[in-house]
Amino acid sequence: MEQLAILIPLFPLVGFLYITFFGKGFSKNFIGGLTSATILLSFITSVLVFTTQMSGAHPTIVKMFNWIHAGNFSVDIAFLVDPLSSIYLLFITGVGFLIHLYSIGYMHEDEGFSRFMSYLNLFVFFMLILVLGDSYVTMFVGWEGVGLCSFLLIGFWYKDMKNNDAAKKAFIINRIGDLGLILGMCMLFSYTNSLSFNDLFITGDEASGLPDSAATTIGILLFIGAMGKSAQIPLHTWLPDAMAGPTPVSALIHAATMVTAGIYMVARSSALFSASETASMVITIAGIATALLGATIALTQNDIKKVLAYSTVSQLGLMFVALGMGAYSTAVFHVITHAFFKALLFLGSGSVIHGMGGEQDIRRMGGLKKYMPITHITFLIGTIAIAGVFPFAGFFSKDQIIAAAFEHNKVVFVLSLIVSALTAFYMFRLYFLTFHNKFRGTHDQEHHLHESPKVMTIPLIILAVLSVVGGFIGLPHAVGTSMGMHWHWLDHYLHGTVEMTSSDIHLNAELMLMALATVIALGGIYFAWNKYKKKGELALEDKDVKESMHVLAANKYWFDELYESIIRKPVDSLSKFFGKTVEPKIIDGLVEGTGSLVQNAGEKLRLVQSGKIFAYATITVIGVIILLLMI
Amino acid sequence: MLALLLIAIPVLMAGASFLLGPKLAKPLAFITGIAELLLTLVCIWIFQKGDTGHLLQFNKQWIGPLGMTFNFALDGISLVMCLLTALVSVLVIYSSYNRSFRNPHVFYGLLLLMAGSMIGAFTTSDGMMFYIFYEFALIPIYFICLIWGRGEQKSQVTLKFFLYTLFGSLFMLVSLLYVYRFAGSFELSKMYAAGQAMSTAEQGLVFAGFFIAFAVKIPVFPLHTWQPATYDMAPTAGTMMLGGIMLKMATYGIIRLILPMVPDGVSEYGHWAIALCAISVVYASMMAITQKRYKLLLAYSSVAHVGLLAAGILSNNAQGIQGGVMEMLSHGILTVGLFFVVDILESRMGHDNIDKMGGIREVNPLFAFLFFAIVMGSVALPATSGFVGEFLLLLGLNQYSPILTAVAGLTVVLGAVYMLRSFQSMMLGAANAATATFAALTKHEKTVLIIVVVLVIVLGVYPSPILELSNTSVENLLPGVH
Amino acid sequence: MLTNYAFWFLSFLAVFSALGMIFSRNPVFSVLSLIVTFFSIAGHYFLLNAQFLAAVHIIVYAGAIMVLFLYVIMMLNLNTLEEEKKSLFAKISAVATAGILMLVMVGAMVKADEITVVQQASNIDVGLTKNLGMALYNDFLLPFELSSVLFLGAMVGSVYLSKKELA
Amino acid sequence: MKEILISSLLGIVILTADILKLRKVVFAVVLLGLAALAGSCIMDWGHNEIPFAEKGKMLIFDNFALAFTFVISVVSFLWFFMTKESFSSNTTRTDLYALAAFSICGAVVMVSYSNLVMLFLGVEILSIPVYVLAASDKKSFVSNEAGFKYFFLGAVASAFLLFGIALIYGACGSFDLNIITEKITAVGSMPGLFIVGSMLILAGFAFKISVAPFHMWAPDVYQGSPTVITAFMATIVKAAAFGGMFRLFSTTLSPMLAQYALVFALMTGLTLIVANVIATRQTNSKRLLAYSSVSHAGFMLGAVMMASSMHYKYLIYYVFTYSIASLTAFTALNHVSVFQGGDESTDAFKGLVKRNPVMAGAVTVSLLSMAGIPPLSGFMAKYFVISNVLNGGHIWLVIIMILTSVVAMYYYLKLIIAMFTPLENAGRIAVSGAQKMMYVLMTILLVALFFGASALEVVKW
Amino acid sequence: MEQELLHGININHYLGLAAALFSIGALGVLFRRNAIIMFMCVELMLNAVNLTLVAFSKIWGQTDAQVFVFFIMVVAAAEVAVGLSILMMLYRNMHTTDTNVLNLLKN
Repeated sequence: MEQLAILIPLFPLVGFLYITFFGKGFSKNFIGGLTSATILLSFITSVLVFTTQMSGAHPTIVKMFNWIHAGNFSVDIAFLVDPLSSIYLLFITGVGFLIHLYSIGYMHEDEGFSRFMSYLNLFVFFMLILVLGDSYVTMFVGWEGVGLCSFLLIGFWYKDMKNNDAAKKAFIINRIGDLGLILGMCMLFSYTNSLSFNDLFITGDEASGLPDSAATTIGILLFIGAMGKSAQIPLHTWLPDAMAGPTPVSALIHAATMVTAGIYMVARSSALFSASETASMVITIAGIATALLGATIALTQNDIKKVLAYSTVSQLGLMFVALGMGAYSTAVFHVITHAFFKALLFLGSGSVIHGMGGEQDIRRMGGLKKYMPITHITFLIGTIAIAGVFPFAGFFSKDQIIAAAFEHNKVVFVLSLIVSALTAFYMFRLYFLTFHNKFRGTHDQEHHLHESPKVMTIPLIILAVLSVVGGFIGLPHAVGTSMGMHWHWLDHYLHGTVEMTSSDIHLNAELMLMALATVIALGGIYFAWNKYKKKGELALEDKDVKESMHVLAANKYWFDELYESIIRKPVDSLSKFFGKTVEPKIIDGLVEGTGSLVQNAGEKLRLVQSGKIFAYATITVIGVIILLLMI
Repeated sequence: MLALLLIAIPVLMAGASFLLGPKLAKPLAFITGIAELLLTLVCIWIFQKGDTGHLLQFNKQWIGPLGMTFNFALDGISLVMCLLTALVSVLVIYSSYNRSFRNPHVFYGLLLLMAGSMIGAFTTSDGMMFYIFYEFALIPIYFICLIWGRGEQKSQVTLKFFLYTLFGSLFMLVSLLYVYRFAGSFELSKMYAAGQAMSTAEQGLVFAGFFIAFAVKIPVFPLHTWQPATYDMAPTAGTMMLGGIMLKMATYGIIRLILPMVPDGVSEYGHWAIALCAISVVYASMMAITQKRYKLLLAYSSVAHVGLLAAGILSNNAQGIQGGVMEMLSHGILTVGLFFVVDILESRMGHDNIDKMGGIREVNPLFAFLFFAIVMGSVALPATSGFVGEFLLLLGLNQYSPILTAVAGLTVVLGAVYMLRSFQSMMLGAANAATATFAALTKHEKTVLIIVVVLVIVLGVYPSPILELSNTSVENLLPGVH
Repeated sequence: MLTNYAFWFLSFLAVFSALGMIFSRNPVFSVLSLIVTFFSIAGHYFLLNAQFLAAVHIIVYAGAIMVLFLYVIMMLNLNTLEEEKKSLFAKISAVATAGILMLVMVGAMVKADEITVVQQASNIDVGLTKNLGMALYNDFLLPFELSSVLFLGAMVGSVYLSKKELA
Repeated sequence: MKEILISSLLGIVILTADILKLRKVVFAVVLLGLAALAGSCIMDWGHNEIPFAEKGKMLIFDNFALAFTFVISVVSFLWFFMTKESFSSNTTRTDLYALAAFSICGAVVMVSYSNLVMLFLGVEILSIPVYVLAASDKKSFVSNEAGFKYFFLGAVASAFLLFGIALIYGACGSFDLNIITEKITAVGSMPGLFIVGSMLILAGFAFKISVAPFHMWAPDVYQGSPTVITAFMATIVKAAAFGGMFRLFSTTLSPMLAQYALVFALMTGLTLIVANVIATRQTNSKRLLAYSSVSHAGFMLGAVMMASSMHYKYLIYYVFTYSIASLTAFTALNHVSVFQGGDESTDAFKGLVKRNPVMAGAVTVSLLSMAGIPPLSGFMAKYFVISNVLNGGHIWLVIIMILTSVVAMYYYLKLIIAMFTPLENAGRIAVSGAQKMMYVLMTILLVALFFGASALEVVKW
Repeated sequence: MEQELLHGININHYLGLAAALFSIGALGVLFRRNAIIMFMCVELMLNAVNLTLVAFSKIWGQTDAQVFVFFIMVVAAAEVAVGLSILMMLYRNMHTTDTNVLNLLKN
């Protein structure tokens, strides 16, 4: 049954190739249907594979062929089917299918429709490779592949240079991370002589034998890779810009799947990371900083997608906090629930944008709930889920992270509570500004407002349902027992795949924490309600930004400007300096100088050849004299 | 015997081309290239059957007292290089098929002569013969540049190119002669033994001589200044030959001559060379970033890539060397692809100024797609041939020095910067007046680009035939390496 | 003893007349000085028992070669005082170079004076015409014949250079 | 014996033919004579014949002499083809042919002498006709000047050579090389006079082969002489001078060579540097080739320096390949300058590839060969020398050789570039003729590449 | 072994004299610009060699050296013939025997 795993990425690949090479004459519906169908097939296969894993099958390696072999280095194109990869498969194909479906409606009018769908297929293919790969190298294929697709899709509307710049930025920042990942792989190889997960973590345990310093170095290098992909400080700046792509792309790539690849990778390498305190600490710090940063910036954004983007950054930060705490399965749990509600939110926002005719500024929205009821409801569900209100999906996963933080580090715990409060606040700010009060857009826009077609709303509904119930795969102990359900099912499922830290938190404490989290979330919601619904305040105009924190946040902490001035400009001016001075004047100057030195010497020496006989005779005689003197 | 045939076919056909005149030149060259390719494949087939004996070798005493032998042998590494030469030659010949220029029979004759001489360098197992072929390959390309090159400065540029590379390779001659004094023969196996028996300091000197020679040809910072101007000035086919095959003689030379002959010298002094290569990577990447013209950008990008290539090989381990072999092949194919793109751009736009283009993707999506695929190969995206090579190189280099790996690895980032920046500004955005009329690809252009793209992807996904071919030979050549 | 004085006398005569040849402004005087030098060298030949050679020397050098020189000088009408243009530096360097040459040659030869191989008692008859003739027509037959080629070459050359082009 | 008879009679036969008004057959006679000379070299191979042995051992036609004679006769054979179109006037032609033939006779003597008397006579027989030849363009001031400079400085150099011979005689009491060698070996060490004499002989030879600092005349004379004569001087005269020098320094003077190898090395290095560096600034192609010739003399002096350990066949190979290459270059230069109205500048070669592709091709091959680009024969030649010098342990000299050959490449390329540069004004005339000659020379160069080096193995030296 | 050639005069005296004459010849070559005088100086140099040879001939008691002197004379005569005709030709073209004018070929 595991052999079927081969088929899972194959379907979308076939879809991509078919559309790319033969898709010219087909109707949009056919193309949409075909591409979605491939993902559906993958989903079904994934379910089959998943069931075998759920029923306790051993991790299996499905080898296709030997890929790279050099000396003692050998890598196969092979898939590793184990609990971690199979659960990833499930939600990638699941969410992927829904977003494909949604895209049929969303992109229907776009002239690049078939290109879009084929790119999406290609993306899914690479994402599946990423999670299925049985070694770091194979994973890296998917890793860079999704980066490529991200590049293609962010810059999907290539005629606008802004989009292209965003795409380029995403690719290059990802590459910085990839360099870290490559170096990490190289280091890992030089210590363990293998890069396959099987040797390192599963049947062998090469990774755990690493010396502490090596584990730290490798861990940090690998984490740099994760930073790039999962938009952690300081490599996070590309993600908000990536919103330049079509909304389904933001939903699929920049919220649900690709950006969580970093979490996948760290979870996959959990044995390695748990061997190094330092690396874990770095992850925690980067994670909580990112979470705070994302949340504060999200407060000030007025672009519906940018808010969600920073929210994603913030949530990813929380996931890394979990990873840093050693709660790897918790991080995976949050990845899954986040995939549901963030996809839902993005698709919802897409629906809004669709309805608004491309408008993304929440200051021009308002009161949309009567025009778009389904979107409204599902968006509300998503918002509640991300805010972390019981019993929505986000509640459980976020609660587990907070619990882990509580257990390990009180500072992080407090900070994560703040993040959670901020999350509830800005999400509801978004919600209220969008759906409540009066419509603030132009008359023209109001006239055109409409609910999205079914092909878009159905995915919304499905995702809404998942956002409600998704949390049950990781019911906490306290709730699970009281409801007579599996508690911590995910932890059990992933046991043996990722490192587990046994949680000895008391049931009462757990309940206390849950209550605390809920209160905080509700508090956030209340403030948002008070400010934006009741008082009807609007988002601040840029010129009104006065308070220092506000200034910082609204300007995204000047990260872009910082990079511009400490990296891009120096690199550019150094390049210019090389190009204008070093190359022509110094290096080539030396070369040319040698040439002209010889020529000048020639010019001087030829004067000796004066053409005068007596001079020639003199030199001849002097030559004889020298010869005789040498005796 | 077949090795000799591999050399003889292009050389003899070059002569035939000179004699038969311009009418038959193109088909003749193309057929020769194909024949060469087929013969190489036959050799590979024989090699994989396990026959390394008389069919693939040719030994003859030549100038006995002075130690020259007329020895040729095909092992895995040689075969990969022959494959590269044949493949790139065919692509070069085919890609210039529809371009018209003066005296095609001379042009193709020189091209074939060059290919033959490079095959010679790749197949010989005699140090002096290697040197001879290595040097001789300069002559045809020199004339290709001189006669069919472009620009006001061409004679100065060709002069510099020729003198510079000549200057470098003479150091190799000194090193060869130095080792020869101890070996009493130029046969490589004897030279290996003699070289290894020398003291470390001597080995270091010999290493320095070889390295200077190869560093000029590769080229490695700071000996690279001839290269961009030459690539720019040479006709497209010449640039492809230069970048695609010719510099591989130097990297091949590192594998064939330096590593087995002076292993102690390399391990003692290699870090200098590798550091230069690493600097070369970063420096050339930076230079590429500032370039305004695409051809120059590619020239510098080539410097960066081969810098990594040389560094990886010099790290003297199986991954580095195998990665080097793979990267040589990949870089050859990509070079053809990229410079052919330049050719297409120049033929339509009349220039290759990056800033003056834009929006070509809109006008000609197919071209943009193929171009993009080649660019991705060039930035070593996984599942392209570039990745396999570069990854192995970094893997190998890392075992030598993680710090230098980090420096050289910057190519991953910087490569993306300049390749994407230029691609974006040429292809994307809205079409302007100049690019709006960008003509569709001809069938022939399409074919070349598609072949390149397919090769890049196939080799990226399934490189094992190449790697397996060179694997045993690397182990035979360097018994200490694993 | 007489020969001793003769040696010194002839030597000084040779050197002074040689110097006179160089430094005289008038070419004809130079030629005459050189002839004096040749005569004194011929005197040395006599002292060294090379009588035949001395005679030939006077006939060839003083009689033929120098006459040829004189003939050319007369024909070209060069017997006027001619100011040669040369810088002081050129003069000094010429004198210095030649002086150093002499010092070095003398020094080198004096340093290397010992002639290690002791020869048989010197043969006074060496310089006789008969002995010279025997040597010339036996051992040195081939160079003797070949010098005809040399003369022929020189002759053809001189004629070639001197004759007027017909066309 | 045949060799010396043929070579000495050749000039006389030419003169006789001239007297008998048989001018039309002169050319054929010359070629026949040279072919006979070459043939007799092959026939006598290995005989070590001493002509007129009973009348004093003045010459010996051992393999060394025969090989050099063979090379000289082959090069002369080709050289006479070059003259065919240049010596226009019939009256002067036979004179010049006769002079060249006498000179060749001197060359034969110079490579086969076994007595210092013959060496001196050989040098003079070789040189005196060449003085005349250099001045043979009587109306041309430069030719006059060249002739006078060559003659005058040559005479001074002869005086040094003579003084050297005299001192060696004084030290050893004989002119016969074998006897001198015996005496020196008997004594065990070199007498002082012998050393001084050797040095002076070295100076005399250095002048003839034009190595620094005795090379000063060469560029002027080469430039001023008619191109055909320059070719003669650069090839045949030089070959003979090197033959004579190698013969002397590999046998009789080898103890001196062993002791003063540094002197040779310094001269070699100085020659290479001076000649190549000055050549970079030349615009007159003839003068450029003259400097190139000087630099090659430096290389060949490197071979002479290794005379005691190096087989002479490598020097012969060098002389031969260099001579053929120079002959090609000078022939082309001759044609080009004729068609350009006497313009000898490098610009005169512009566009030659269009105007006469065969010639351009041949000149390119010859220049690349002279530059020592593998696998052309010039490379092999230089390689033999370099590897021998390296074996002698003179690494610094090897490095100079190598660096200067890069410099040399520069000026050869200047000529090549000129040939391949298209002409701006279409007014220039096509350069016709000499096609066959060019084909022949190019073929020889290429054949030397493939078989020449092997011939060094095959022939029993 | 010093052997007196004459009373109180040994080979060194002759060598010294020859060197002196040779050097004076060289001096003339370097010092004078008149082609004919320079030419005569070369003759003087040859004569210095002749003197040496004759002295050596006396020492060794052999005729060889004296025969060689004949050949030197032969060569000198031939050289003079050729040299003077070159000189005449030069004079015909340039109307001077001053070698300073010979300066067309240089550098």
